[in-house]
Amino acid sequence: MSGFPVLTTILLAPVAAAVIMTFIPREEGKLIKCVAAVGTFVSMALSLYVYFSYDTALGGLQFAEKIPWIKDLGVSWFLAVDGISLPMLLLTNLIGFSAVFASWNVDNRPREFFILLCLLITGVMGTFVAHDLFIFLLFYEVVVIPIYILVIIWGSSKRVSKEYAGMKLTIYLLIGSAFLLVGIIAFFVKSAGILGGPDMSFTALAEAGKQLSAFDQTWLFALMLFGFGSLVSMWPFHSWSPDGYAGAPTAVSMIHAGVLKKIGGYGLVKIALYFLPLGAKFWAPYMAVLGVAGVTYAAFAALAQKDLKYIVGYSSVSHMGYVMLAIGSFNVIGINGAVANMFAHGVMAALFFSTIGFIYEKTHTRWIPDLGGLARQTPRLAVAFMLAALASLGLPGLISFIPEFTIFIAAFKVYGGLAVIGIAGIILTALYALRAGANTLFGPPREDYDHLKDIRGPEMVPLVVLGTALVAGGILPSLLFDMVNSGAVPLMTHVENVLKIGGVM
Amino acid sequence: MQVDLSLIVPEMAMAVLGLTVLILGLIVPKESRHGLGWFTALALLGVMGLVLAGWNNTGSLYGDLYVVDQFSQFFKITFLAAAFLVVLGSMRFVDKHLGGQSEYYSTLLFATLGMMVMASANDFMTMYLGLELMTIAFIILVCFRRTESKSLESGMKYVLLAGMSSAVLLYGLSLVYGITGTVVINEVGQALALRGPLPILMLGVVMLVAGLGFKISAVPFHMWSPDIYEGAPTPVTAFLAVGSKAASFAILIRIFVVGMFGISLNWELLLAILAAVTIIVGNLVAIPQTNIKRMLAYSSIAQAGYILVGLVTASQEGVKGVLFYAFLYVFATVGAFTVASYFYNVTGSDEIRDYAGLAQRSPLMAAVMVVAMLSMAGIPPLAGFVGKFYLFMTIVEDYLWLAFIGLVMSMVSVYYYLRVALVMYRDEPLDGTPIAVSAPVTVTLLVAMAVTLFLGIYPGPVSEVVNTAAHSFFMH
Amino acid sequence: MVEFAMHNAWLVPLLPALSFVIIVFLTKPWKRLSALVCVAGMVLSCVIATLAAYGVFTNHEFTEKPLVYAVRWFSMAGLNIDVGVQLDPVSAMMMFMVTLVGSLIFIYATGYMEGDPGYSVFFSYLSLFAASMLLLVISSNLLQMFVAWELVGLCSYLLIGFYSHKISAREAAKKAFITCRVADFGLLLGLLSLQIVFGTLNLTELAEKISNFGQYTSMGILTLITVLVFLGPIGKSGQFPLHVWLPDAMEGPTPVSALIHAATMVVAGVYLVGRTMFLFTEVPSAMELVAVTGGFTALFAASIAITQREIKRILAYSTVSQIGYMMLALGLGSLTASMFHLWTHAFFKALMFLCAGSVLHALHHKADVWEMGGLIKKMPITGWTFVVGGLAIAGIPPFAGFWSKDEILLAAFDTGHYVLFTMAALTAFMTAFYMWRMIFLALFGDEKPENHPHESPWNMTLPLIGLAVLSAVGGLVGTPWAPFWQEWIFFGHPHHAEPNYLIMIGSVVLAAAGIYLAYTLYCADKTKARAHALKERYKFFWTLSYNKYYIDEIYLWFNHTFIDGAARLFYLFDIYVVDGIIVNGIAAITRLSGEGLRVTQTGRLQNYALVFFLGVLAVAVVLAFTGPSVAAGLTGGVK
Amino acid sequence: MMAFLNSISWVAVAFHTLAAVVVISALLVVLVRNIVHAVLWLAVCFIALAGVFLTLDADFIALVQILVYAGAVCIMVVFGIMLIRRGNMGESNQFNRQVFAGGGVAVLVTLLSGVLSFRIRYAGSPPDVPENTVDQIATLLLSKYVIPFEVAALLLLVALVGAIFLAKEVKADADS
Amino acid sequence: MLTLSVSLHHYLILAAVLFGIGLFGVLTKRNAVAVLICVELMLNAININLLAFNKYITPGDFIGQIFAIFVITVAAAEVGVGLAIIIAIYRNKLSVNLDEFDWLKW
Repeated sequence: MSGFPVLTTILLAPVAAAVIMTFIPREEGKLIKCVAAVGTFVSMALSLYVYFSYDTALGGLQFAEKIPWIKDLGVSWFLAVDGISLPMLLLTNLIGFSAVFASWNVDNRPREFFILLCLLITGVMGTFVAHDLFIFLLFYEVVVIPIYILVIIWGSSKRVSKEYAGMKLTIYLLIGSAFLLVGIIAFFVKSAGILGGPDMSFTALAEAGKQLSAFDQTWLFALMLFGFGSLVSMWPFHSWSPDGYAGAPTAVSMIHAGVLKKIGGYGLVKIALYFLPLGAKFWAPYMAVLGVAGVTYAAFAALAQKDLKYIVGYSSVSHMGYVMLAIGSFNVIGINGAVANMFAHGVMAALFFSTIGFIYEKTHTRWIPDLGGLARQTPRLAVAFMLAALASLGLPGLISFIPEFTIFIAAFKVYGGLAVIGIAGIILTALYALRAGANTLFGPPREDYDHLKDIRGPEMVPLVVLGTALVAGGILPSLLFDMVNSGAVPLMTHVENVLKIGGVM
Repeated sequence: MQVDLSLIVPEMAMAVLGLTVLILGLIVPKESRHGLGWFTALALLGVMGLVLAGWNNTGSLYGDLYVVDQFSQFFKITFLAAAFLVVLGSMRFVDKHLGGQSEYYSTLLFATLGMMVMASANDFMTMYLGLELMTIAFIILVCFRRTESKSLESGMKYVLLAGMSSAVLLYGLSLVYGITGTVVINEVGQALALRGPLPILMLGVVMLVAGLGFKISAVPFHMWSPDIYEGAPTPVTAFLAVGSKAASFAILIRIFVVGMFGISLNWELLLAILAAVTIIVGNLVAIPQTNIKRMLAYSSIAQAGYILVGLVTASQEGVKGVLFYAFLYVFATVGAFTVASYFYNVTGSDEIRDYAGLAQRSPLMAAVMVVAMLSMAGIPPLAGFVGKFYLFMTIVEDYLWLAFIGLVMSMVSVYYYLRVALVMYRDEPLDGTPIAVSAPVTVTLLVAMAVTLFLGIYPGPVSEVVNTAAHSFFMH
Repeated sequence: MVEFAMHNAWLVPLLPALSFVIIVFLTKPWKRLSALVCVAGMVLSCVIATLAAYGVFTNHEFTEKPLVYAVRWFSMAGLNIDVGVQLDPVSAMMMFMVTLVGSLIFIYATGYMEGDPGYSVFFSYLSLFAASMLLLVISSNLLQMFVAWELVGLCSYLLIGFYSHKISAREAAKKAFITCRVADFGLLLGLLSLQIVFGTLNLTELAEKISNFGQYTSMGILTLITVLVFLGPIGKSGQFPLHVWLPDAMEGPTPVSALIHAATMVVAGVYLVGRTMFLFTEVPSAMELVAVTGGFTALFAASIAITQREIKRILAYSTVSQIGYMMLALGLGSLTASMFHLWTHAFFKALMFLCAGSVLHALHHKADVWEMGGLIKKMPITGWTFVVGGLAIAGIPPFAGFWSKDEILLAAFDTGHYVLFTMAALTAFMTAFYMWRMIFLALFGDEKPENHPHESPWNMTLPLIGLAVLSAVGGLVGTPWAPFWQEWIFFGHPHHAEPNYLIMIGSVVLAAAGIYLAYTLYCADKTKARAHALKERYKFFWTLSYNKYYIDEIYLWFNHTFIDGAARLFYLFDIYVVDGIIVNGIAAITRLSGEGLRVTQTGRLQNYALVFFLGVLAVAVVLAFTGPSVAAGLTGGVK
Repeated sequence: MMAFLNSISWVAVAFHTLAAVVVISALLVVLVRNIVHAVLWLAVCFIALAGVFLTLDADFIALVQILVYAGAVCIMVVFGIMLIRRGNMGESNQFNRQVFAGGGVAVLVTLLSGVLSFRIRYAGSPPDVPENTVDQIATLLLSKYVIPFEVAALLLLVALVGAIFLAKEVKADADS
Repeated sequence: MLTLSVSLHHYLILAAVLFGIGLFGVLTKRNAVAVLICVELMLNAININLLAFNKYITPGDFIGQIFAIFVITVAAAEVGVGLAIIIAIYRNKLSVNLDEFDWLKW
């Protein structure tokens, strides 16, 4: 299959599905859903193929495709995957495919919904396979608008209206990205000077980054940190996240919490850290502090919530705190942990949101005091919920434990006491995850919900796909870590080399 | 003096065309005058073909008074494209609301001719006359709905304020002429490089900035534009926002980047501040607007601020950014205004709240509106993003703060753009009947959207053309 | 055969795991089949475990050099974690005990759970638990152990909350999990530190490295690490002050209480400390801590047990107390005694729980011992096996408990810990008293007319008999005169304590005294008047004991006040400060400044002209101050 | 020398007189309350300006000034005013509310440009202006400046067409 | 009479003053026609400038003069269009008072 542009195919499959959908009459809801499912399935199958045929021993960029694109900006259509981007790509596809099925019951303007969803998935995938900064940026922001429209039409208003939530999410992230963009443009201009010509490929930019002065690296990294940090909902730039998820329809919450947020973490590792090691070194302790603050703060805030989506919303802020802590610990174990934890959290959060979506769909409430005893009436839903909750609290045997453990190792080694505060978050996490689970699923069943139908048929797909990933990743962490490590080691080797040189200019 | 008139064939063609349309109006019976729109549109395409055919036929006339280089050719193509789209998109509107087709189309053609002259003019007089041809034509177009008092009010505001600003501009030109003893821009540049920034010259610069700032509606010289944009017939607004602004940028670039290059250190920061203020005010005031045209007017103020960013460094990259942005700005703006004008045709309203459910009544119109607006906001993968990238690339080293202001405000602008999207996509229409979009408008909308997307996704070819144009400008 | 079992001990946890998978995905709709799969898996794994244990016991070298089979679980630059099987006498014993007791309890459960709607689910949980527990037992790596440790916690959670429609069960399950989580936090920190300091979590490698820890770290750090590691066992094994979850855990079905909260899971803490003895023995202060914690918990829990009324609660506190014994033994450095008591305790405590279950089954879950009475007549098998258990736990020779308890008392005495010895002895007395108080109240005396007890079916009584036999003879493997046990399970080198007849007799006397006291108060005295009188006289102590020293209430108060309070505080801060003031504030400022600027657009063209010329003046001023030489020029500097 | 001085003083006298007329009549244009009077003063101002142009050796421009401004423009304005029938012309040229602000700004702009104009340096007194300016201007307009000239022509055409279009009565059926 | 000399500066200042008066009128007159004629005053001020520069800076060249002709042309055209608009608006609203034309605002 060498020479076949498999990554482009992965990207285009959902787009193709979207194009086909535009020609389907809007009444054909079932057909539209099937087309969306097929499109995302093709992507998922191909990305699984790529994942398992990637040579981890060899490492580096594989499946590369490069076509010159914009000459005067040095842009090329450069897609490639390495050990860091591949898990993210796979994650996107797992969640994207599941999201289609989690939205199986969308009957309000399904055509528009699934077209936007497919575009959204493509956008997210694009950021992970792009190996060119410009192409990355193209995809980076392209996702925001579909999300906005998805939220305002198919979202739900609770504590805040969906319009508010959607707007806040969009503007917040865009303003974050504005700072990022300034950083990236400034960096690009400097790099063009260093390289003697514009080149947007990651590899070239990393080479250029080597020669930037420590001062430049520091402020450029700060900009990127703010941009990517607000996407990854780094404390205190997180406040879009709970409201945003609460307002969004299930599929969007899944994709947003599951993968979109990860673009922030991915960008921090693959762009900010990779290009600007000295800057990263300077900011690492601050990242760690913010990470720990996020973990604790958001965990406490989650504890005070009664709306299921808010719990998961704050919980995802909290979990992303670990990612920040991991990146802040600035060593190869930390990077491994950060990437793996993003994958783990993605699967878990997506499953969580899909479950909550089903609960909401069936009971028309997400307010915990109004729920209870669902385990009796909808056992399969309960299993999904518990799986997600347990993964959230880092239960060993499920996917998130080992990444968290890895992060703890990395952070504890570097930061000691500070890390302990962060690690203590696992207690709080257990507290709110179990409270949510127990109060929703257990206790005396309510008569109003006796008629509820358990999830079945297509609704089972998210549980099966994501649940399998949760368990498989938990039992065989090497599936994930071999991959991640093959990407993290070269990255950190590069970083350490740069630190040794210490910035030439 | 050898005069190669082949250089100005497009301009001559435009003049002839304008007169032809005027005469045709007298011949053609009233019932079939709507055909004039088609005629004009096709003729514009023809002229565009002439410009393209003469792409490499460059040179200057009358001792540098009139320069035909790729820079001006590019601008001419931009104007012609804008005019083409506006004509195509406004035929129904003209027939229904304006009447006087031949006057309308010929005036529009003369306005375009004025812009073309501005793009090539290399001395103050030609420049001024081009500018005034365009302005007078626009004044007439703005109050073309002579029964509509809003249209007339805007026309009156425009004529008085434009006259006043022309006076200021002229005052500035006269001072520059007085100091340098020449009105040819190259020579002005040479003279100024020798003489440096005299105080009186700086007064001239102030007046030039004010006079041209008026045309591009840079804050604080922008006050006229929202009112005029709102009051004018919508297709005219589109052309005004696009053509007038782009043409004024053409002379702004010539005057400042060529003429005032020697004293660039004295005005760079001024332009940077102006750009920043323009971006901020335009975007902030757009937020509370409820009328779509007025909102677009404020947004186009902000857009002028962005284009101004490219001038700050007086560099080839900056000019390139301006050219690119001006080009893409045409399509986004014309797209948005065409939707607005067609919507007005159907519903008689310009209020944003009446756009409720447009996505269901006409997905194409809603999509074009969103794409156009997001392009203006600079959201990838739309053209505006690439344009902003080019622009801010030039200033990020020296004017980092401006990059911050520009990009942050562009994200703020998404707020009001998305409010329109919200109304169009979320709300249920009060009147659910689908809107059938007429063929010429469909073409306009599709072209606008396609170019906006294409420039965003694959800007390579256009950026190379723009590069050549900017290069030719600096070779000169 | 034995060879095969020894080299393939990984099958032991795998078989129940397979059962779990099969039940969940295939046989769930068929109750009997599910139960069969579960029991079969367990029995098979018991067979393998028995063979493997036999293999280990017949081969001395495994004490010094455990048999380890490990594979790489995951690895990255600087962090490699293995999973594997480590067979040595301790794990072999444990494996054997767990599978044996497990098999019996599983069989019991087939009867006990009859008619429950979640029958299949229950057995799937049981299988999962067995798998996790066995994984814990055979772990060759501390991280693997931690994984299993948490998984058994999960199963415990699921099984405690099995009657999920009951709010009490739901809360108890949650409490169990959270309490253990707090403790596991410490354990996790300990493991992290070990990994960071020593670069490995493999038990054998750690043992080697810690024996000369000076190369890696200081005594202070090591002490800290040890204490952190010990936090885990405190939680999991219900030691003071984290014992609170264990009595509540009795909300689960009785087989669960027997298996998880008596015989196996709760002793995982003891087992963990036993596995990491190499660490603890390096840190004397930590050893003291372990011993004191154990001794105190033993006495403390016993003091609560004497006033409780619910049958399973009494047993639960007894469990806490007995585990305290085991901890005490570990703290005294006697792995032998600790493991011995673990072994005997598993049988008699499982037995007693199952008996209690049988009673409850018969009485339709009426749990208060004061409302029972004379059951032994209607339920002879249950009754008499219960009595065997009672004798065993009280420490009456030759029943199992006597030997192991004696070993512990001996260890305390021999090492000179007289205070702890006294506490242990006192505990022994109290244990005998409250156990027999329960037995007398429930089994003897007059029958209550409202009760209609009946003997349980064979699949419940059979395991009772089996366990009774084990409780009776299980201790004979380690008598002072035939110290097989002491030869096999030890830390460092085998410890041959000389039989101390004084202690032996003393403990028997204490036990007998306890039983006698219970007899006089609760059996001989039909009216129970003296018991009531005693209670009235020591009302204060009785209340304290009956209310478990109010520790639950203190925790509850703490939780409500501080944790939930902080949660509320953080949330309000988030809404009103981060979101309200900052985010929405900035948004509002933006909007308002838009509104403000908008008003300047008055619609009067001459206002616009005015602004235009003000702009001209402003530009002039800006230009005057920004151009490099204009300011000078304006003041006349330039020509 | 004397003649030279005389000639200078003649120009100077003429200039100062005309300048005074220009300024005063311009002020009156702004200040008088009747718009018709204002237009008349405007005509005076334009004529005086033509005189000023003559002192600048621009005889052709002076002529154009009189023809176009004093003649055409002023009459056009008067016609315009007549078309806009008003009962009381006496109050037809009032100030609005921003008279002080406007005055301040106008004074500041005047001061700014006036003061800065003083700074301009130029080489001595001007040489004689060539005779027969009309010929030369005509030649230049039709050769070197033919493009602006043509553009100006088109501009006038557009203005004419537009003015007619705008000013003519709207037929009842032109708008729906 | 020796004090009565004349130089470029005199013309420039006359232009500035005339410009200022015109500006004052533009800013403060209520009648649209008055504003229009004040704009004409401003344009005339520029013509003084142009012709003065023509005489003193580029004598023998006709740049300033030609420029002035163009300015006059444009100004005339502007007046024509402006008056047409004023007439049209008067027809609609029966007023030429600028203060009354503020439907378009905010």
